[in-house]
Amino acid sequence: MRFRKVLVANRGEIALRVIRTCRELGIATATVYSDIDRLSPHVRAADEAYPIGGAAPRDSYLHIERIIAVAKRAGCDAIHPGYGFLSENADFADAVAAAGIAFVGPPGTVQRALGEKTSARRLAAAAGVPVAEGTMEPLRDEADARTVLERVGYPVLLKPAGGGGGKGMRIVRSAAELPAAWRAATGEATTAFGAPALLMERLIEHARHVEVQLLADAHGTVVWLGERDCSIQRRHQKLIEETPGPSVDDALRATLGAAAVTVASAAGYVNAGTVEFLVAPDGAFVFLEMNTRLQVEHPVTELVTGLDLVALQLRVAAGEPLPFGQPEVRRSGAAIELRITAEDPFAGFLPQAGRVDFVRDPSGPGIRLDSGLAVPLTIPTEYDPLLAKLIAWGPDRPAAIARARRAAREMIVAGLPTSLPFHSFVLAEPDFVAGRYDTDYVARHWDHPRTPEITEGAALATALAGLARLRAGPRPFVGDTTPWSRSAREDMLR
Amino acid sequence: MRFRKVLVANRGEIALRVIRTCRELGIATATVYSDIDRLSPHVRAADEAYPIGGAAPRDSYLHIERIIAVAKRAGCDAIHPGYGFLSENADFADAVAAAGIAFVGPPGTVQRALGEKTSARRLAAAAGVPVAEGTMEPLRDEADARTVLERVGYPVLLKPAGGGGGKGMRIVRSAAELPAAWRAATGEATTAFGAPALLMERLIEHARHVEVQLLADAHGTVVWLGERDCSIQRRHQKLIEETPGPSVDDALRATLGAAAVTVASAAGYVNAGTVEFLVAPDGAFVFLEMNTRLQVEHPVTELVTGLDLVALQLRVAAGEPLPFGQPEVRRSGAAIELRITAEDPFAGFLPQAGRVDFVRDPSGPGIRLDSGLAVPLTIPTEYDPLLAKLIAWGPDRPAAIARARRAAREMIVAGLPTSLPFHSFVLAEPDFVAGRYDTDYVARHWDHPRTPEITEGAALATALAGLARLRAGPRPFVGDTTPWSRSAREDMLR
Amino acid sequence: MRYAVRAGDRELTIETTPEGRFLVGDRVVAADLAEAVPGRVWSVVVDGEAHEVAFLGDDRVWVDGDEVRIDIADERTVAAGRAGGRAASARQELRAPMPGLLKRVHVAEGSAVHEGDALVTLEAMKMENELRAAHAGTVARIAVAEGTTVEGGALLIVIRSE
Amino acid sequence: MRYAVRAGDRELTIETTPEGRFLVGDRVVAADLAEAVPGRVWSVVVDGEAHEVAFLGDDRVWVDGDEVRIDIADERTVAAGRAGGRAASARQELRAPMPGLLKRVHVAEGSAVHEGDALVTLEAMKMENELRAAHAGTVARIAVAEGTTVEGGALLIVIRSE
Repeated sequence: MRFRKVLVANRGEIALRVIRTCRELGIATATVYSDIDRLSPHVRAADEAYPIGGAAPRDSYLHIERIIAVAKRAGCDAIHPGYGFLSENADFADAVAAAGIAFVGPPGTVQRALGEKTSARRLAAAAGVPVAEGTMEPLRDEADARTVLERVGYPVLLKPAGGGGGKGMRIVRSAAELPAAWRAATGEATTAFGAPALLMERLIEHARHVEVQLLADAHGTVVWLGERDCSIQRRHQKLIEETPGPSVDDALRATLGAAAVTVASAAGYVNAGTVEFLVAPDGAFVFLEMNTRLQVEHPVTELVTGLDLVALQLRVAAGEPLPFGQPEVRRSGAAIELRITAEDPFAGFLPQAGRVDFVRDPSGPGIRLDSGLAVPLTIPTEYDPLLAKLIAWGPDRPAAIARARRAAREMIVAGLPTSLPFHSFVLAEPDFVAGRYDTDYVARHWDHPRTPEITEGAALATALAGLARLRAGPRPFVGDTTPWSRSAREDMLR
Repeated sequence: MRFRKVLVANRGEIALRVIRTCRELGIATATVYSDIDRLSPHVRAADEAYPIGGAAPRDSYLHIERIIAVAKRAGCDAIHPGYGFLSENADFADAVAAAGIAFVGPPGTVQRALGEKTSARRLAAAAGVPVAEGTMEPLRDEADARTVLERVGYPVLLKPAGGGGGKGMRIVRSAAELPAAWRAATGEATTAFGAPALLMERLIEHARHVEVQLLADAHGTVVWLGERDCSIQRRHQKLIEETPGPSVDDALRATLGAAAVTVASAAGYVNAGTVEFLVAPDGAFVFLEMNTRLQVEHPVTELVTGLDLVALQLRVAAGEPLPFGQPEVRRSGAAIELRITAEDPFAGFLPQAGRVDFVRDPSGPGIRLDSGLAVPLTIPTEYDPLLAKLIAWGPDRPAAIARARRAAREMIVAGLPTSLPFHSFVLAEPDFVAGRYDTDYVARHWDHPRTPEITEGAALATALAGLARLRAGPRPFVGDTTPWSRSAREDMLR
Repeated sequence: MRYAVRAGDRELTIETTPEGRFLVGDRVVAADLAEAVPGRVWSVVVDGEAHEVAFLGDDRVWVDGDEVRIDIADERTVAAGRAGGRAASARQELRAPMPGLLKRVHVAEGSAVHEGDALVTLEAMKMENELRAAHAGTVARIAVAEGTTVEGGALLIVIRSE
Repeated sequence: MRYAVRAGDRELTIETTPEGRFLVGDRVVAADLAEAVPGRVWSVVVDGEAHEVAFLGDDRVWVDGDEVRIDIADERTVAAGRAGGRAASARQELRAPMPGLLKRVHVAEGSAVHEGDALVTLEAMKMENELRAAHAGTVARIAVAEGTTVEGGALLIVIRSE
């Protein structure tokens, strides 16, 4: 069986990513868009595009009934949810299946077992995979949290039980911090996952976030494709990911890979998924959660394995077996991904809205760009601030870093602040270059003034260009008035 | 030894290619530019840039003394010539060495032995590598040509003896064609290489152009990195190249690799080089010529081997040994390169000059773009019409083709005709897709009207957009008048 | 206003209504047109079918990855076309597509040419380029002599088709 | 005209001459400025040193891969700056960087704040964002109440620095 038409129920770079693979496979694509996304690149890229409602996600990209109605109307035989939005919504997976459409991801039952985070912890623990000390059921209330705290000891992490991805987490280092943390985490959990439930875990200090990419087919084959170190985070959300993990040796890699397969097998997992671990400085590790979807950072794994994870997702969703087993998985070289976000790194990574009015894409040897940008493009406040992913491959880690840094410094995005200056900084910062970093890295290293040191020559050039711009006065950008359009208009529009 | 600063004595995409690797290696770059190239991307990308004269190549990019003077003034310890221009000029290599600067390429003596094409034929033949029947010395005159013709038999190829790369070649199929061919070839040989000398070779019909990439260090190590099939040509110049060659099996690959190493060793070759062969339909092959420089199409080899050929060129030029031997060379998957040129494929690939005023770069999984484009950019008539190279990698040939086709159809270049429609055609054409092609491919398959078949929907959309554009009337492109610039100007410029 | 549009190998008659709708032939089309890049790129959605259209040059258009020619004429031009349109197209001008040296002229004034016949050889960009006749006809005029250096756009040869 | 320019962490005094040359401090600089992308990107070559400068926003500039702030003042502004410049900067306005919900106000009118103190929490893009004081001062005014939905650019808090 092979799909004829896939509904890509997402937007931005990931919608384009999925559309590209479909096109290469000869599969038609349909997509959906909210009222403010009519001019978004995914609408132009797909073969078909359907409006599904207002700007707010609940009115459009989270609206299960409308999305399924579009899939039926357009005659799609599969729905790819991308990441975020409905990608980890078990009810959506169930509804898609009930409509007789293939869901590109694990079934609702599996998503439910892994999506509720205490349920996932119970599952991992039962399978013999270590989990952090803490609650194995959602906390009942703040008093319950206080009781658990006394047992587990400080510091702890208060986390939404209803969903993952680093959203809504709060560290509690003393009893006095609990009320504010409880309030904030409950609020964000409700906003992000529609459920206030929280769990508590002992915080592992100076840990690295290391995750294992998996693929599982419906015929019982589960393979792991290597790990990614995603410790460079702000607000518990990733900014830079790389593979291999600089602190992961072959023994730890094999152990994590086996643990990830154990979790997936215990859950009856199908399709692409990621098992996240925290690794302590001494190499001890605990299961964190399993993401039941494609990850933002999947391209680094694609670059070192040569695989197309979206193509394999589609194959698995169509019921086909994986075309290879664990022994056939090869990894070569190193890859690193930079998430170029609409955030101001000089202002606490505050998300930015605005209009992108000039972009220069980086390219050349070893560079892949998965971009959701176009010029011009209005970046709204309603969705994820991710604009593009710059991914570099090299034969080894230093080469991958050198390429990523070269490319990051080539890239220009004008119109609103982006994370690019942060990336340029990290890629030259000695601790990162030496592979010495953990999830505290951003807090410890990024206290960067808005005035990085530039050479005297660069400052002079900047000043002279500034004066030249001032003197030149306003004038149109690259013109659209070709002789043809002008004369044709004169001829026809009188 | 390691270079501190490299002079990149070229322009366009290859200058950017070399600058990128230098930047990744921490090597400073200087470059040169002609009067009409002040706004070319390589001037902006390099750390230093120096004007060297008029638009005509002989006044700038071919002006040996000026280029060496710049290298000295800027304190460069090496010169990378790119391809074209002075890259195969033995006098230049000698002059660079005499100035105490490292030349990134083989020494003048080697270039001289291989650059004169009958000398290269004698060298290959003496080393036991088959060459096409024909002249082993330059032809004296048209009468001499007629004598040789009678011995060799029709059809033959009349070629400049002074240089390669497919320039100035003429096929002669009968005695009557000789005078016109002689006149044209002599003229073009003089224009392209400054020397009218010609040689004659028996034409091998339905041959494929297959070449082998080599690397040789100054310590006697020569390795070959695989072959490229470059048979898709117009005017004997390449438009599409791929590796592995679809008609090359392991046995032929090993034979060609060994033959290439034999030629290079016999010539005492050092640095990156390419040995070109013609392969007849029966698998018999003859030596064609050796290119003593980096090739335009080197990225396909980089994508399947994971090597950076420019980095290795610099290493070899600095006197270091190659960091690997033949057994360590690994090739994985397939790669294909499309040369996006400023030529009109609907008008016999006539070179185009004009102003590029809009570009959309392709990207995503498996895509590398080596582009010399910027927006806006005036494409002059004085230089090579190559604008950019779109290179795709895939785990196998069908995957590489699918990606190349997807990306070629994403790419938009406005302002002048380009070869893109040709590439879209070839990548879907059954003979090419099946790997059934030779150097006659373009003549046999490309007779393409300006009106490709599009769907009714696409035609309607085109018509409606055309009407909308007409109605909208002229207006500025994405504005440069930010509130800041406006108010600042008002404040300051009164 | 009514327009005759040729897009690629298809011809369409399109009437625009004051309410901004389109009558294509005798079918009313509800098209959603959005200008993505001012004056350059349009996104066109008709009944869910999404198309992207970019203008590349005078009459060259990129649509969903294909390059086609577009030609738009309004009803007045269409009406006039029966008489004037034909006459205009009967005269074919060959102009230099770029600056270069006119190496050779292959035809003489008064000689008959077929479609595809080589007319002149122009040396430019270090190559000899043969410029050919787009339609059959008779050489009415040779505007430039062999050996002359010409500017881009310079008139080289005039051919009359009837 | 004379200008005081701050580019990144450097300050330059630049005088432009009628012949189009630049006096930087007391050094005459022969700079070759070329506008690569109109109004947006400049190529600047000084004594062979090549720089690329792109304007990203109101006062943000990209130069050779680094992002810095630029501030240009002419001699009149510089002269006036001793008196008026200071006074203006003594008043600090916190505005909403994007539309969102003002979840919490952490300060009261009249309270003293230090540089970096959290002033309000704005919920936007599904995240709670703490907006902080850029300089020390006293809260002069709280313009919006907790629980209010605000537009991007809305005035939230005024702080007086002296």
